[in-house]
Amino acid sequence: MGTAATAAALTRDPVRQAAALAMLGLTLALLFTVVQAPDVALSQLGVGTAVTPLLILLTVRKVRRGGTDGQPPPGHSEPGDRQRE
Amino acid sequence: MNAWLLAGVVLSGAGLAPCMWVSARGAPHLRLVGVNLAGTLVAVAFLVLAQGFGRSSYQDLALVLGVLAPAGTLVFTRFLAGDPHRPGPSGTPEPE
Amino acid sequence: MWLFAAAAVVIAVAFTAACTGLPDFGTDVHPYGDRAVAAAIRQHTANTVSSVNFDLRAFDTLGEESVLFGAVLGATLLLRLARDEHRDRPEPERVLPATRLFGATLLPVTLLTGGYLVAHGQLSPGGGFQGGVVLATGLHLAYVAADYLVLRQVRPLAVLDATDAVAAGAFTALGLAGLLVSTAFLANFLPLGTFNQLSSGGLVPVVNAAVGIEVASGVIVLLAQFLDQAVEISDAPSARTVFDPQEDE
Amino acid sequence: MTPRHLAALVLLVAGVAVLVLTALALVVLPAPYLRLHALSCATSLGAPLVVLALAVETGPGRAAAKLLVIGALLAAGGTVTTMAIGRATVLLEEAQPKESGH
Repeated sequence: MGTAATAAALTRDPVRQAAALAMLGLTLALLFTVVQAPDVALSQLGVGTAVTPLLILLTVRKVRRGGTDGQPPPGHSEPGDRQRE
Repeated sequence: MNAWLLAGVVLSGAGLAPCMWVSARGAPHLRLVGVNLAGTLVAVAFLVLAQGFGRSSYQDLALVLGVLAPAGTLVFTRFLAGDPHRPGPSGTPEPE
Repeated sequence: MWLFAAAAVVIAVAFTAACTGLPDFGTDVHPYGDRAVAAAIRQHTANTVSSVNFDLRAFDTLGEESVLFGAVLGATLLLRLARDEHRDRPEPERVLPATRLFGATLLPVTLLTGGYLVAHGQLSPGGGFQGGVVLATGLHLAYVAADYLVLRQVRPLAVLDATDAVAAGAFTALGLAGLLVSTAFLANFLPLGTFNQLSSGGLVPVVNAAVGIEVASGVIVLLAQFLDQAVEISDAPSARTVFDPQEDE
Repeated sequence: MTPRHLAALVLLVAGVAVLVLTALALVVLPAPYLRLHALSCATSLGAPLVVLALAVETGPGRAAAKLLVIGALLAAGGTVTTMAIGRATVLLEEAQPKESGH
């Protein structure tokens, strides 16, 4: 769990970060289940598995399409933040 | 601590650690393999833990993960392979 | 600045004082848990978390739902079509036939799972929020397994927009009904039913359904804005622009 | 210990062993296509074995049917996503032939 969070924090490229974030969501859901909080785990699964990566990747796609070729523009927004509980 | 809980611990310990290792290194499509296997492992772990805790309603978690994990993986493959506009070192970005 | 420092000191002192009064972590004494479970059993709701969320402290949930509604509203407002942008016709994309078939089969299964989660919110883990998110994800399988054109066919966006608002309003309406019929805002005035049956819990399943519909349509509308930006809307009529088009986002 | 319980335990151990071995194989195998083999092995052999163990343990009834449905979902989803990842890998490796491996 801590490893996944560290990996997510240390990753720079947003696409790879989305993968690390999906991993983090899975471990977090597992942790919630082990401490017997299935409702929270279910929320985490629902938001973290598909919706957050979709939002991040859509934003990346938009930003890269709009930006100059070859290098992603700095300072992209992370729409997943809004969805976290 | 019964056999089911032990299986859950083994799955989430010995099984998830390699997935984490793979999903933290390399190109995005290589990481995706790790995330995908982790999804399967966690779903199975949910089922085993539900049996171990004696709460059959926890199986809903595995059901939801079984439905959502393919969707999440398809999200990634859609954006990794299906995007002709993807610039960078891979491929030639086509102008719109 | 000084105001902030003073307020921070006051809050820090109050917070520390409050924390010292808390019961210890990891002990067998759970004052709140015991009372919540007792109240949930009294209201015939098997899932205590749902009972807390939608019955005992439903006013909190109303606030959270309004936060989501406001977020969707804000995103819609910010990501609307700007004056110097125009819509492209999205192109069909190549996908594996197996993926397409899988998406077609999984779409109803996912919608069914979402409905199941919403409907069983008072019995098993799950409920409006979780079920709503699953419903929304299921609809977007049409995008990830096929392409954007298919998604546009299965997604009546204008209807969902209205549904979002109506479901958000329905929560408040239910609360006002509680005020009229019974004693308090969001009072649980429906018959409570049999414990651990699908129709138990009184108002809880109804509120659950309202939240589920609101969350599902809210997330779909939110993702629709992002999809519009990523797939359809481009910045200028010409192929590429020199200036940085990100400024107006 | 009834025979049914014993059978469930055997299935469980086999399934967990397959899953853990595939996870280890993921690290050991170098090439991306070999890793995909590990993936399909987990979803089409490991997960169904564990689900079968749970179904044997619970006995016939609605609960076992639900377990089997979840198992089928996992197997089908895993297979299709493996194919999708394979296609993405093909496209990306064609685009960047030098950077294969990791």
